[in-house]
Amino acid sequence: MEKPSAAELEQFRREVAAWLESERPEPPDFLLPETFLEVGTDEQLEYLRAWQRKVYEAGYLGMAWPREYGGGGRPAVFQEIVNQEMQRLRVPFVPNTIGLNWAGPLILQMASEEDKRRYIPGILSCDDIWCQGFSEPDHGSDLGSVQTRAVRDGDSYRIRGSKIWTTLGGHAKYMILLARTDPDGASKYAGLSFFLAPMQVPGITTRPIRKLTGEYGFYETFFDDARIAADCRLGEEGQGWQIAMATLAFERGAAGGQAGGLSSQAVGVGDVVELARRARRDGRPALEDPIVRDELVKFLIEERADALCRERAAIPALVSERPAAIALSGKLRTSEHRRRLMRFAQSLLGAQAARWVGDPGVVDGGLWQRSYLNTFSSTIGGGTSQVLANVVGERVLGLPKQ
Amino acid sequence: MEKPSAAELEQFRREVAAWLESERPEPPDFLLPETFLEVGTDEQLEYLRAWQRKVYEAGYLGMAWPREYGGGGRPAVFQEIVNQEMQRLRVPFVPNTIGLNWAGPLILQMASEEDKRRYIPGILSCDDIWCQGFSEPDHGSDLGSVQTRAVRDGDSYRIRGSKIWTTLGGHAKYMILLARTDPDGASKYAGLSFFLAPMQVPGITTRPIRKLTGEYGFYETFFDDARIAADCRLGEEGQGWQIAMATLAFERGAAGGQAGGLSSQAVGVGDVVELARRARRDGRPALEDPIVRDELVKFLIEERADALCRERAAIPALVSERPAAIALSGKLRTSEHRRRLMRFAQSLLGAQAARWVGDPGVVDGGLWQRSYLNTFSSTIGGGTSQVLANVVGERVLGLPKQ
Amino acid sequence: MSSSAATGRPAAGIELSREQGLLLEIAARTVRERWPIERVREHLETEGRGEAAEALEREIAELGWYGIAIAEEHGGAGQGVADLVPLVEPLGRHLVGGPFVATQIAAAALGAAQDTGLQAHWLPRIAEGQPLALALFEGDGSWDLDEPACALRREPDGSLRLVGEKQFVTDLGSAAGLLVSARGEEGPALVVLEHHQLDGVERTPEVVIDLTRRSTTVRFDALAVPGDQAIVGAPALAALRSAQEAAWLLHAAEACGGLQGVLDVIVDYLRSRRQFGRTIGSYQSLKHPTVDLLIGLERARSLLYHAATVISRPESSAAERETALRMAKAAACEAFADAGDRAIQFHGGVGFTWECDAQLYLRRALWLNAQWGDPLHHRRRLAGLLLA
Amino acid sequence: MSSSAATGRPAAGIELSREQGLLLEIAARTVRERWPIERVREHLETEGRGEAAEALEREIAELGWYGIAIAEEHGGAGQGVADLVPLVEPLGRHLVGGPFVATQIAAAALGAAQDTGLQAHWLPRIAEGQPLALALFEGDGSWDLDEPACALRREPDGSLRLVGEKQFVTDLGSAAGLLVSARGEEGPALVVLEHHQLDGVERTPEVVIDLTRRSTTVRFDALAVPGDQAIVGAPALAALRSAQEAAWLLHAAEACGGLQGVLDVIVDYLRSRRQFGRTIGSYQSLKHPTVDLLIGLERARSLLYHAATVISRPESSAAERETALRMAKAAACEAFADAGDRAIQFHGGVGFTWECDAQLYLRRALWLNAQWGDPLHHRRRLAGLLLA
Repeated sequence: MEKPSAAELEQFRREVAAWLESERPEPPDFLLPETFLEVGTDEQLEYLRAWQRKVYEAGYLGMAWPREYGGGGRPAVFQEIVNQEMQRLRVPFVPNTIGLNWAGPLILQMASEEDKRRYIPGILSCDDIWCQGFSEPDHGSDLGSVQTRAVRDGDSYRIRGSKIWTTLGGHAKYMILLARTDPDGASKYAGLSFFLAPMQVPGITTRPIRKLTGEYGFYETFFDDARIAADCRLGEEGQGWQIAMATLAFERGAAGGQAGGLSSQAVGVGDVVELARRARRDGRPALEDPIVRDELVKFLIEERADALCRERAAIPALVSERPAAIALSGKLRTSEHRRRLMRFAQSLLGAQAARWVGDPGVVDGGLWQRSYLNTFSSTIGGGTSQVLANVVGERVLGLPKQ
Repeated sequence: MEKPSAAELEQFRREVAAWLESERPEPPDFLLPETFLEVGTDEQLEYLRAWQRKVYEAGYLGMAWPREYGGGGRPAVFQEIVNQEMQRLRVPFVPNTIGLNWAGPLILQMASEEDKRRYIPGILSCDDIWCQGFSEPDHGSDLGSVQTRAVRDGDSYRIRGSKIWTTLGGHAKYMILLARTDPDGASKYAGLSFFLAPMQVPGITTRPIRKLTGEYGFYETFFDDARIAADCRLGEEGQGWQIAMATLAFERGAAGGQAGGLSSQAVGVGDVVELARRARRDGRPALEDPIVRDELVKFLIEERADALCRERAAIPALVSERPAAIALSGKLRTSEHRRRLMRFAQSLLGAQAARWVGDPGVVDGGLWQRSYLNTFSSTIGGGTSQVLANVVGERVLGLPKQ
Repeated sequence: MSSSAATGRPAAGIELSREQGLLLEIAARTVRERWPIERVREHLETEGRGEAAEALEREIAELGWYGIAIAEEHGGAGQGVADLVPLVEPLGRHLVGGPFVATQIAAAALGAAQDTGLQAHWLPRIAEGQPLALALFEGDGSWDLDEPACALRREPDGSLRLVGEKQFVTDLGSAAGLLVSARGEEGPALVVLEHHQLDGVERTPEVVIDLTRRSTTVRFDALAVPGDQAIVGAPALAALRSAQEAAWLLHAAEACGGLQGVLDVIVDYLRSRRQFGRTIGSYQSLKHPTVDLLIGLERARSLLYHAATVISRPESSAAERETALRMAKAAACEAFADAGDRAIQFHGGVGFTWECDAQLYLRRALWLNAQWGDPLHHRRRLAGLLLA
Repeated sequence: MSSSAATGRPAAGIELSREQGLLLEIAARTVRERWPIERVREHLETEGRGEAAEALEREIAELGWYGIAIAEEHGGAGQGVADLVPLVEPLGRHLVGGPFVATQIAAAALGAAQDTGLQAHWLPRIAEGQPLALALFEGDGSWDLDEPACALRREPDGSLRLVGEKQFVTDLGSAAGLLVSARGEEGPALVVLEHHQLDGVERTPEVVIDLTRRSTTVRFDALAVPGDQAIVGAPALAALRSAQEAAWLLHAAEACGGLQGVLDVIVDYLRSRRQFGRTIGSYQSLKHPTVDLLIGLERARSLLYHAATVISRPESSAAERETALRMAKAAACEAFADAGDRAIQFHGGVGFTWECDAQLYLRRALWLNAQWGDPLHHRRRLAGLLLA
């Protein structure tokens, strides 16, 4: 493919921006989720699904995926521009993130031609929602301990066990599933296999998990001798661990090939500054309070530092001593930053912080209060901050395990 | 003894105050230590020793101790009033604290008549400085692990081993010494004995420990087959642990009978407020800065809370659920408060925080900078804050040991 | 040297009456038995108050709690508002969310209002257990009470009319009456409405972060107020000041109770949950922050009993009272919110679910922070008091 | 959405020149080998600079470091002040306390001063390794440079006289010259004195918290200054601004280096010391706060390289430069002081002794905090820049 010229890209950026500005959907009369992890109602999902379909049909999703499966077949830089503009213009996110950015690139990389044709178009159009079946109750993020069994039975597998924290599980048509095919494997990692599993088969049920906010978004998924075709397996038996790790690399953005699109519309420090401008405390705008100002500056410094850390990590000479420090501490840094930021943000509301989502007079629909409670999903999910501090201390600083 | 009337006490308080006001010594031309743990030079010690002698000769020290050993034989309330007035008027402290408040009450409680006559007068007059030999290198505050040996040899003991963090060790005439007489005791506590040991005997040497401030105050004490008379032993062989615990009860003020007098002249939040009034930051008094003010208020709240905790701990109905919480967390709370406070205080000096003790232009003789560094003696000594947090978590909250 | 020590002879900072000591014991047991967490959960799913909550209220009334701080001449026990602290702590600890605290604040206001008619009418009813609701706060979010926008207008014919909006009026449904602050002709005024007078008044249910609360926005559109239901001038100011003191104290007590409750939740979990082959309470990364929460609790409770002592002492100056009360409110609410936050985190995945009780305490903490001034607000006022 | 992302197309925040990459490696090795902690200890006990420090200075000069940021026409390598960052980091890491940083700040000032005579006189000498000292700060403790009290007076005969006191003049003894700020007739002025002109000037040694520093108070009692040694008007302002930018950047670099150094000290101890039968680094109460320090380091270094990038970019606005520089200085100094504090604590009893290196780093951190603005100062100015 020819490398597009700067002028061409600039022109494209203007086009995208104009399209997004004119086509962005009207704000709904309910509070939207901030990230794809938080889609809790049918109306939220349908609103976002319609938006994904519109973006895709305009040619702004999967732009770098092959044309034969519904992609755009263009250089990745075009999709990056779209992503940037979506972020900048703060349009809604697209909900099928697990399909677009985790399962999709994996399928394109290693699935059969038939599977690519079967799965990719529905991912892009949002007709087929995908979910992920990695975590299990009581094992958190230690994937080596997966207990869900997949037993070969002729040309099918029978699945027994359960998964937890299945985002969009109740809406999903497919799951990327990690299950144990050999309980006597040489190591706890060796007996795992990876499946592109249909969700609408007998024996698979889901139960919505009610979050601390009172809302939904996650599910428990139960497999009660559910039978799935053997060709749902991706890769060989026993390769599940490696494929799961490859999936996590897509999930964390450490490997490229994603379809693109926003997966969240999370607020940042700049939004909290704007809130401080509006919110009144003790009879004047919170932003005039020197203590509020000092806190905001601390958050701004941290936010910029974390953004810069991502850049620095890509320059080997500047991370030579501890190359993994920035990457391994990433979630710990940013999720704890976010939790403190949102706790602070809701406190700026003063007396009005007492309201909650659904109240007719609540500021910004209750975004701030809800967002604070939702921040715990990232300080807990994918390894708690406490576990991650161990990981960083041990792997980066070489401190002994306990 | 008849209980003194309120009027009598009020009259006494006025007398004491008048005496302290008129007799307080001129400030020296060197920086005084803040506590008896920090007496690092001969000139500091002699200045403070002269002050103790003067206070004693005026009848304001050991007021409740028996007359026959040099005490005042009066109700303890008189000494309490003296202590309060010394604190209020911020006169220098008296340096022989280990004798006055730890060894002295112990001797009065359990030593022989002869020992009382031998030791008590010199404690009060400050002719005989006392030190404490409990801690050892590598064992910190785990007194059960004391390794220093005391071997009976006719009518004497031969002492071998070493002690560390011996306050005033280089100046002391006597040491309260915990040593192991039976290395094969039933438990690590059972083989210990307690001695009132002379320091000026062959085989005992001391080495001053230079502190992080560059000053002195603590010593290492080495026993190289030093021979001390057998009647230096207090209590029976094997009772050392119990006697040491009784000593700690005097040290912590959990048991009464101390001779009294200030043992420190440490600054508090009120002093830092006054500093903020004087110190200029960005061209105006630090006290006008809302962020400085908010920090000061936080410190004031904590300081008051900790003072109130001491009172509340004495009211059983108000501590019924976790009776030990306040006492066991005491040093942790107050030492960490103090460390943060002094770190904040020196920061108020802004550019002038760069100076150090001995600089001709340093604010308040360098008190603030030095004090910050010295605060680590209490966040480390007598059990680090980290160890104490374990103790509180395990004994008060019932959390499991690791 | 500490500022309290600077006086040389510090007055005792904490004094406990015999009554308080006894009450603390009894109240703790009563609430613990009557309002276990299952009741709280049921209450969350109930529209309005629900039968269980009403039964608890009746029992509290029958125990005589409503009358403890009401003068004997009005049928009360003649104790002070400080004597309510041992009752409110367990209410907070067990997440009770009824009208008791607001009613006691109203009683404190009426008790200081010097209006013998209103006192004689209301205080005996309160002593019997009839609740009053409070309408003191407005849309501007100010926590000061002395400049309400809501107006008590005098019409040309001499009659009084109430105009304006009040927010965060809790438990209005069951209240026998409503205490409303308004701007009168000579500064702040208070109006005490009977429940039936609210019949035509616009009431909008609020959705609030503390799900145990039933809260309402009330809009007065020129409601006629008989003259003998209004308190104006200096008595109104005295009543508002008294309400504020009672509110700061009792909200500090509620927060201290909540802090104890959430600490219990944390400690129970840390002692029972196992991960990676160990009971998780053995990990210092959970143990040490929990000790910090305990320290926050001990400090806050000491400040609470101190505040109770100071406001019970006739010789306390206004500044001493305000200092002690604001410190107690600020410290208790800050520590409680910290504990609620940590409680969720320490429960891991479970903490993120609706079923985990940690979130109920965090919501309560955030609610209490937003009522009657949050820690930053109180510290700012303390700076003015202490750092002049 | 982050404020940087708000532009849609964020400019690269960190760019590294080939020279910087190479220098970082070389400089780190050179300083590590030449200035191990034993040298630092010897230096502490030495009056004045001492032979070892002079030898290190000579080596640094011979390596050409002094000329890196000096224009080629003046005998330098023609790089910018940003290219000094990789040199100053290891100097901070190994507690070097010599005249290099002050000299580079002086060079930045002179380079911006548009005085070709003074530039031609001084810049080649600096490029060769002759140090300059700075006399910019005064007893009022202000970190702003634009209102010195020290006066450059014009006498009736037209001659200039310098009157006033300057504090924290480091390494004056070995300096070839001294850059002094003063209040001239039209605002701030700068004077560059030759070493010999200081002969009759009153110099009082200071005792400073960072024991590796040799610092002096200098008092000018109407010192005669030839007109060609003074810079006045707009060029003086430009020079001061340039000095400030260089100082913020290089002090941030020194603090980042110090932070790395003290983190090394902590990690070494936590990996080797055993207590209660375990290597103490296995305790989460030490491990997790050490991870926090690492995070502070990673953030501070990212902000440092960002600041270096921003000031190297001609199109950066004044506000962008100031924002990036103040952020770097504030974050690095704050994190370094935190680390110094924790380093002492984590060493237990050993940490309280003179022999433990932790205290040397804490002292360095407190020194750097006090120079050129502490974190609170910078955050206040950032609030003005970012929260208008």
